[in-house]
Amino acid sequence: MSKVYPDDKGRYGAFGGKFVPETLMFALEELEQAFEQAWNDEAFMNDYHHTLEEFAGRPTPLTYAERLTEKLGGAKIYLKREDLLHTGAHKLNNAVGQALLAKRMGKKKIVAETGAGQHGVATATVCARMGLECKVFMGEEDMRRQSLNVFRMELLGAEVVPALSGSKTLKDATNEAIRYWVSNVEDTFYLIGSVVGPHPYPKVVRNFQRIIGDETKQQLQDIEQSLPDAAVACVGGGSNAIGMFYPFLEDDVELYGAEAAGMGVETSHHAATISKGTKGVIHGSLTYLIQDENGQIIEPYSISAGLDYPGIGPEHSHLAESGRVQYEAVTDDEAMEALKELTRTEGIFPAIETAHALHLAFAQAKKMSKDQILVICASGRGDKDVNTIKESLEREVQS
Amino acid sequence: MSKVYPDDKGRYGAFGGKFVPETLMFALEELEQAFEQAWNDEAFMNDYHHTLEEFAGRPTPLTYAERLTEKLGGAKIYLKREDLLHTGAHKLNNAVGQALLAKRMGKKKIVAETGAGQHGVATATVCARMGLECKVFMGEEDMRRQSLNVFRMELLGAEVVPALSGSKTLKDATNEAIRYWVSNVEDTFYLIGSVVGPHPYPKVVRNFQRIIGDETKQQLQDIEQSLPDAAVACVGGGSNAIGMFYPFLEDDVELYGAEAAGMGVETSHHAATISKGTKGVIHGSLTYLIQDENGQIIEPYSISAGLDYPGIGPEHSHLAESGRVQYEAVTDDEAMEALKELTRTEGIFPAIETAHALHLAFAQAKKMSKDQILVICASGRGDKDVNTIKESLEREVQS
Amino acid sequence: MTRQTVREAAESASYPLFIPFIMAGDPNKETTIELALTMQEAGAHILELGIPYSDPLADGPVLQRSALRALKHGMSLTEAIELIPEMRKKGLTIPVIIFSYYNPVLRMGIETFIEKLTENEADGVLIPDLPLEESEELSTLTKKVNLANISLVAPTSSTRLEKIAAQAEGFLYCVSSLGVTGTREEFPPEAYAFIEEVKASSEVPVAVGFGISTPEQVKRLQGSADGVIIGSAIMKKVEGLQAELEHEAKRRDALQSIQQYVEGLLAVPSSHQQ
Amino acid sequence: MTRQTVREAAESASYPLFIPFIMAGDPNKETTIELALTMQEAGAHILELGIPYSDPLADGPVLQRSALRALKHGMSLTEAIELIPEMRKKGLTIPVIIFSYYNPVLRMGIETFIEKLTENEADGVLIPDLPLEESEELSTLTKKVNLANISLVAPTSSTRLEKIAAQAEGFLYCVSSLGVTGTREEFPPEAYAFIEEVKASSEVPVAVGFGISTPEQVKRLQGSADGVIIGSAIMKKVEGLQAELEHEAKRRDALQSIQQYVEGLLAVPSSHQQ
Ligand SMILES: Cc1ncc(COP(=O)(O)O)c(C=O)c1O
Ligand SMILES: Cc1ncc(COP(=O)(O)O)c(C=O)c1O
Repeated sequence: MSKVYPDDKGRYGAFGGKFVPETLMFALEELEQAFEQAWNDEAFMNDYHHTLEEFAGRPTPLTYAERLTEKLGGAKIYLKREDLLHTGAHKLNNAVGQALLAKRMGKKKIVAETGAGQHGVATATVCARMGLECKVFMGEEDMRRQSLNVFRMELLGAEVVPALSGSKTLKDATNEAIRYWVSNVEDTFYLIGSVVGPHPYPKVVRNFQRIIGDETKQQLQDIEQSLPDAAVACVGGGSNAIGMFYPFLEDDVELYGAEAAGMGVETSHHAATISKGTKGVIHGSLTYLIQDENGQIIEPYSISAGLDYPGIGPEHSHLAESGRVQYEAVTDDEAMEALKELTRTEGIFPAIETAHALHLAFAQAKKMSKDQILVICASGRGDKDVNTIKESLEREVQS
Repeated sequence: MSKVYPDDKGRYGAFGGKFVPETLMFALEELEQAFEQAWNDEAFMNDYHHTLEEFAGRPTPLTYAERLTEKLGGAKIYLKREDLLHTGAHKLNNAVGQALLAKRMGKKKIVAETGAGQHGVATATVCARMGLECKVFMGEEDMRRQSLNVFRMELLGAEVVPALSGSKTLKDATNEAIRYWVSNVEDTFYLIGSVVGPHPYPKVVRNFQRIIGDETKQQLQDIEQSLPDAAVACVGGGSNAIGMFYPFLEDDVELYGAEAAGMGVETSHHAATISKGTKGVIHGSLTYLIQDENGQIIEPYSISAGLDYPGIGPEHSHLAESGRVQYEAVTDDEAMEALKELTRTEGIFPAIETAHALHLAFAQAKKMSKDQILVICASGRGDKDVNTIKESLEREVQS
Repeated sequence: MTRQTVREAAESASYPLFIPFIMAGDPNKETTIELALTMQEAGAHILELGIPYSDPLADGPVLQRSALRALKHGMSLTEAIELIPEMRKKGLTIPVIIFSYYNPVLRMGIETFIEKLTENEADGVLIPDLPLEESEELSTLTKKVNLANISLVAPTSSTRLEKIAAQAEGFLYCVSSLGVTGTREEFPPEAYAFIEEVKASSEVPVAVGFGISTPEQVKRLQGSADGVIIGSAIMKKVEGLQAELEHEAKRRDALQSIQQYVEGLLAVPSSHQQ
Repeated sequence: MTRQTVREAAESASYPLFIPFIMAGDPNKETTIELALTMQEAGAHILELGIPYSDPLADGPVLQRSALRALKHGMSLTEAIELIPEMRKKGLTIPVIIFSYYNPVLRMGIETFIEKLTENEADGVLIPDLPLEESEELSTLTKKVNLANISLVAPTSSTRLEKIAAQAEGFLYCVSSLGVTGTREEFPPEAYAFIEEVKASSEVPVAVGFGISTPEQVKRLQGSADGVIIGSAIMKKVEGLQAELEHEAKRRDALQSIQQYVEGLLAVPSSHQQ
């Protein structure tokens, strides 16, 4: 498995590219140049690492889940604790990186999209920290459902703009953010939240998230003097997954991505992009997506707001097609059970997104032997989901 | 300032002691012995430190607040980031320590009290992690106000028991936890949440929290090759404050504790134990407390659930009386302003408890010179308080 | 006639030495005074007069509620102590022990407290949250004025038992079993062995408290303990008769029925009422 | 008579070369067919037939709403292309360009798409989210069948302008100013300099789009651009006349008023209608 992706057209095999209005092309070229320079600039990288350490709480621990391991009776399970990162999820790694990049490029205004609010809070947070102006688009429907995150962003000094188009959720917030960027591309930096969007975004975000896997590799080396045998992550856009997977792509490590099966892949209520999607273009990138026979994008469904995206990062499409990573769809109910299991057994209360990875990981771990090692990317904490989980469990009790 | 407190009667100067029913005396003696042994046992201490590192996320960063420092124009401000600890506050340091102690003593059942739920969640968390049975008493009124924390504790496998007595808040939950302990002292470990209660609890909790100050000292040494000139913490029971202060007690460092003035110390709605309290016994300890002229304990008030306690750790009473630490009362409104300031300027959204320390710290920092250093204990994150803050700001707008 | 000391009263009683606990001010002063007399009538040898407290952490729900009612009616440590002369005036002759948590005592000031006790002819004190290790200051003062400072021992006292028993004054309060005050249907089997151990260690009479609420329990303790302390059972009865006790015209009848109830609890074969 | 190619039509027009954009299926097929003819009537030289898309990220609110209405009525890429022969049957002679986001095209398959276009006598394609770097595959195929693949340049194209202009087919679509489609009262002052720069680089005619909605704008562009592309202004009018357009009996009058509106926009001194 060669890692020279993306190629110079921003392609990961057949996927990726820059399918955007001409207005944005120059900005993407400018971003690409700026990113490549920054990534190779020691001062910038020091800034990035320093901010992650002194502000965001890196390195995050690699926690051995002893009781869980014993209970499942298979592989030794380790959790990479992105839930302990400032603001509660891996999203901040990327927000820090991109905001530093924006500053380096002399941009003082940031625009971002957000679904449940996780990336929006991360973005508003780094903007507050760095004194950048911040505008976050959020579907009007999501703003209603996640009003506390709206309030958090506002407290952080961000302006939250309702996306009124389409189904008024993440997909539409992304459209609106891109539209806003098109109109203000000269002084505004678009800080995208996952490994999606036009090139070079999937690469930029991957590089700012690979610290997850890099640290994991080092920590496991220190603890076990070994690579893991398998790594598991959940996949919305795919940023925490690629962050975990990327440093292991050329190693003998099995990689598993959990996407959201919602109410089941056999129903019309899911977000199982790889399992049930077809190729197409979304938000500037050629990738798998959920669409109808006319190429209209279908609003996906998952109990987890962070996995509720109709596309997936182009690199994942490539990794799926090449067979390097196994993607499986996990239902709402399966995720919920796994969430309860981890909480009760290890005292770690994960995000519902993460819980999808847990379900898949538990199933794999059971099939593995006791001398094998499996790491899970615990992408975020569950605090943001308490209401959803509560309602879901109450529904369960009633039915 | 000598540190040989507490003496062998568990006294900090005139304060402390063991004012409990005879039924508990043996358990306290047993605890004291077990703790002294454990604290001097390398294997135990390794376990404690290892758990804090691999599970809880220690060391927590010491974040330089550059924008805030510039804005205030005085001392360099550093924040000790206990908000990044697993479950969101310093409380876990102590819960980990005591739970390990309980295991070492062969106790399989844990009982604890909680106010807003922060210590309850921390306790339920370590119990889940270590496979201990967990019962948390919580005032019925608090359970209503903090229903999501109740749900979190239950997800973690804890039983949350409503305290129906008195004003149905933290004071009463503590009474109930002690009553439960009195009835089950033979197999149950009482895991108290702050540096309060009968000896040896104030010492046990202080020792498990001193890691805050120990780390701060080391980190500042690494960054600035110097001690801070001042350290500030908020004081409910006083555990984060003593954790920060203790390692600096014999150094030339000014120490400030912020207690809750609620609606103002001139009103009857405050929790300003040192400023407005008188000596007495609460929850087994001789200390300052808020009481009427007949020695009946008065229900305190603060917008912050974690500072809403009528007593204070006996060591603080001693430090106040000896003049080593300056305690000042900060109102709800002052805390709220400071909370907004930190959030907007640094991208760190603190707990309302912490915000009391912030107000006091900002005021001190302004009086200090640019070559001086002030550290603030950021005891917890604000996520738990979003609702309260939102309501409070909305009220402000209306009035 | 001079009053008996607490110890004399305890030692002169034949089984069961009966020590009722009543909460001052529940539901009002008048009742408390009458109730003290009713208890004497029912055979009490010593009276424990409870001071209501906001945070009574050794007490179960019955006494918590009782304290809350008393506090609502404005009862305080000072007023409670001042009830004793009124009881005496109406004919109370048995020794009276003030039962209070430590905080109200501290708030008053220990010396003032002791002065008030002697002035108002109290005979002893019992502070449930003041264990031996913390009671030196108080003991020194009570000894000077001949007030009994009552000690408690509990099943968990273990190695502490000897030490406590050695310093016991008046009688030794033996906590029947783990837990707070309140009625218990039965004691755990190991309670009896413990009580005998206490009895063996003690030079003063041993009275068992915490949970006594049936004649069977009183009967079962004969031979091991010298007597019983009954509190929650009585105050539960008071709670049931609140309305009557607040109503002057109905108070007599209510007290009557409490007296009968208590006599029923104590009705062991070799009655002390000879 | 063979149809003019896109380039021929563009080159033969005197100012303003007029290229209206209409959304297929808003509010229904019948209207779209009639509207095409109305535009020809009003002086259109080339027609842009828009394909409604769920996620039109280059479009402002007017065209977003228009697309939603069309989708609700079941319009699709296939059906839209198949409208062209019906337009021709009714007398449409000007070249027709299919305007579609890339995803519906990909979903259909590029080769099928090209086949369908030629079969149904379309004359060109415009894919707003397919920049030069990504359009090779499509261009190769369009060249083979002589379909114009329309390119866009934007104020931010900067160094890219030359490259794009060099490959432009039919006409060059010059995006007036930053932002999405929609009406703008005025262009920013720097817009005119940019348009002249584009004009200077381009061998094919230059039409300006994005925001044109007043006769003043059209007048102001004379001399710098060759023509105008008007979309949102027209579809806003359509939106206002929804009820009438859905009602067969009232459709004629509605179309009439749209025609007058468009003629008003184009009424520059040296009218093309000679
Ligand atoms: C905790 C958490 N995990 C995972 C995701 C999914 O995003 P990605 O696939 O980009 O990691 C999100 C998105 O909000 C998230 O909040
Ligand atoms: C974040 C936070 N800070 C401070 C406190 C106050 O407790 P202590 O004074 O023991 O540190 C609490 C108590 O819940 C808390 O949650």
